[in-house]
Amino acid sequence: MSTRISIQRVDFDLSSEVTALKTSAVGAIVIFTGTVRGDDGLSSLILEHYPGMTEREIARHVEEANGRWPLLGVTVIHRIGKLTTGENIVLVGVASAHRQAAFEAAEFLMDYLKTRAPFWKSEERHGSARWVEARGSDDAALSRWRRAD
Amino acid sequence: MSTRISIQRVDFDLSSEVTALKTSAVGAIVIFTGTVRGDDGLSSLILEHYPGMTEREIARHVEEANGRWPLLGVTVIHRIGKLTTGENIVLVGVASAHRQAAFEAAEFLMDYLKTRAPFWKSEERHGSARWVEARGSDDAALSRWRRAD
Amino acid sequence: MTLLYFAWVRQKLGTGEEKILLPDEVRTVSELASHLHARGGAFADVFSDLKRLRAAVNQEHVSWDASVRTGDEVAFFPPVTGG
Amino acid sequence: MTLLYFAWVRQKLGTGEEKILLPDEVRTVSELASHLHARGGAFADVFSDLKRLRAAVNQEHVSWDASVRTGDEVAFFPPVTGG
Repeated sequence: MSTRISIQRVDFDLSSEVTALKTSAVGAIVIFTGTVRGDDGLSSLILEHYPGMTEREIARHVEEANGRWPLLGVTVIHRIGKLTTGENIVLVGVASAHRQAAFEAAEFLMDYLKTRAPFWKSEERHGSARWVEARGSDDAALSRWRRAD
Repeated sequence: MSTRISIQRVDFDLSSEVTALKTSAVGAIVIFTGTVRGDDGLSSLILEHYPGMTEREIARHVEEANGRWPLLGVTVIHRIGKLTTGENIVLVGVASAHRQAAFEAAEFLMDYLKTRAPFWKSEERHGSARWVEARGSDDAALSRWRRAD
Repeated sequence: MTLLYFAWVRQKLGTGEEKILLPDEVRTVSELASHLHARGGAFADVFSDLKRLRAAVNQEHVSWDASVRTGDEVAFFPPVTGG
Repeated sequence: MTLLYFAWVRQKLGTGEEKILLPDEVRTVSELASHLHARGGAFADVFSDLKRLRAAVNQEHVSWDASVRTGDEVAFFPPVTGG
């Protein structure tokens, strides 16, 4: 399996990421992109991460996904810094021979990234910034993936 | 919700399809692309459809998805004709405010397209073509979405 | 009435579409299939075992006892395999 | 030893990183937190309630009774909110 993990300030190019995931055995590619939503009065986000730890933790979860589903390639790109409405935040791309593995692994990785990855978010609304607190509903999303063992 | 459905011979452009799905309320976009796998001795596929019925049936399933999940945009592009190894077959794109709706609706639509949509596939292996028969395992994938009522 | 054939049905019959006048005694899809079977040749072959076939009337999947009328578009095809 | 602070912890302390000499009596993360609390000012504020904080040693999430050694990288931060 090929893996690409990048934490970066700059935007990503969707087409080239998808092209990079295509190999001859790939039948299915699932791409998730998350963007800063403009509803709800939000004007921008500032995303902070723990350099080094974030990459290691993401790599560990990519490995876990690779152990659970037959994957051929995984790309995780997460942006940091100040991001305004409509901007891309995250791309997760998963390539597999079959669609179900690609869907499930992509959703597993997104659930991880949105809840447990070492990122902190500050939201700016109407000119004032506030650190976002951890949410219980996202933990529930993640707990779907917990193994019975 | 914006809907785009196209059955076409030509390839699609991923970037422009994703761009078209982005509106200000969109937080999550899930894109599935299916390609002709090159393993297993397959050299090409010929995809045939029922013009008119295919589009109507897909539109009906897009509407069903829109009733089950809060969607902001859906794109379904399915290619027909002769497709060789590595070529794109299908693109499903779903935009929503939240990731889980986008993931589930995209998987629902893919399960429908791969099992019940009025397409027929002829596979060419080692120079001889053969019509593919309907499979039971795909029906199982689709039955996940059946409502209890 | 328009008849449409897809996939191996189309290939065996050597045509994908034809216009016919609906005989008075044909009121259902299965009666239409019997009528086509009676043509003999490739039609007798294709319509000899309806379990291998599916039908649609006016672009809606139907069962064999569905009724057909003059002006309908009726399609015969193998079970769909999806894209 | 390197100490790292993130998010509002970093903001309140006015720094994201510092190097310190590990005092002999500090053997666990919670003892390190007490040591920092004793500095007073913003440190007293931030480290007054450990329930609001999480810690990592050498980039691994740890509990408060985890041991720390000279040369470790220890980070204090609020519960992660994800990306």
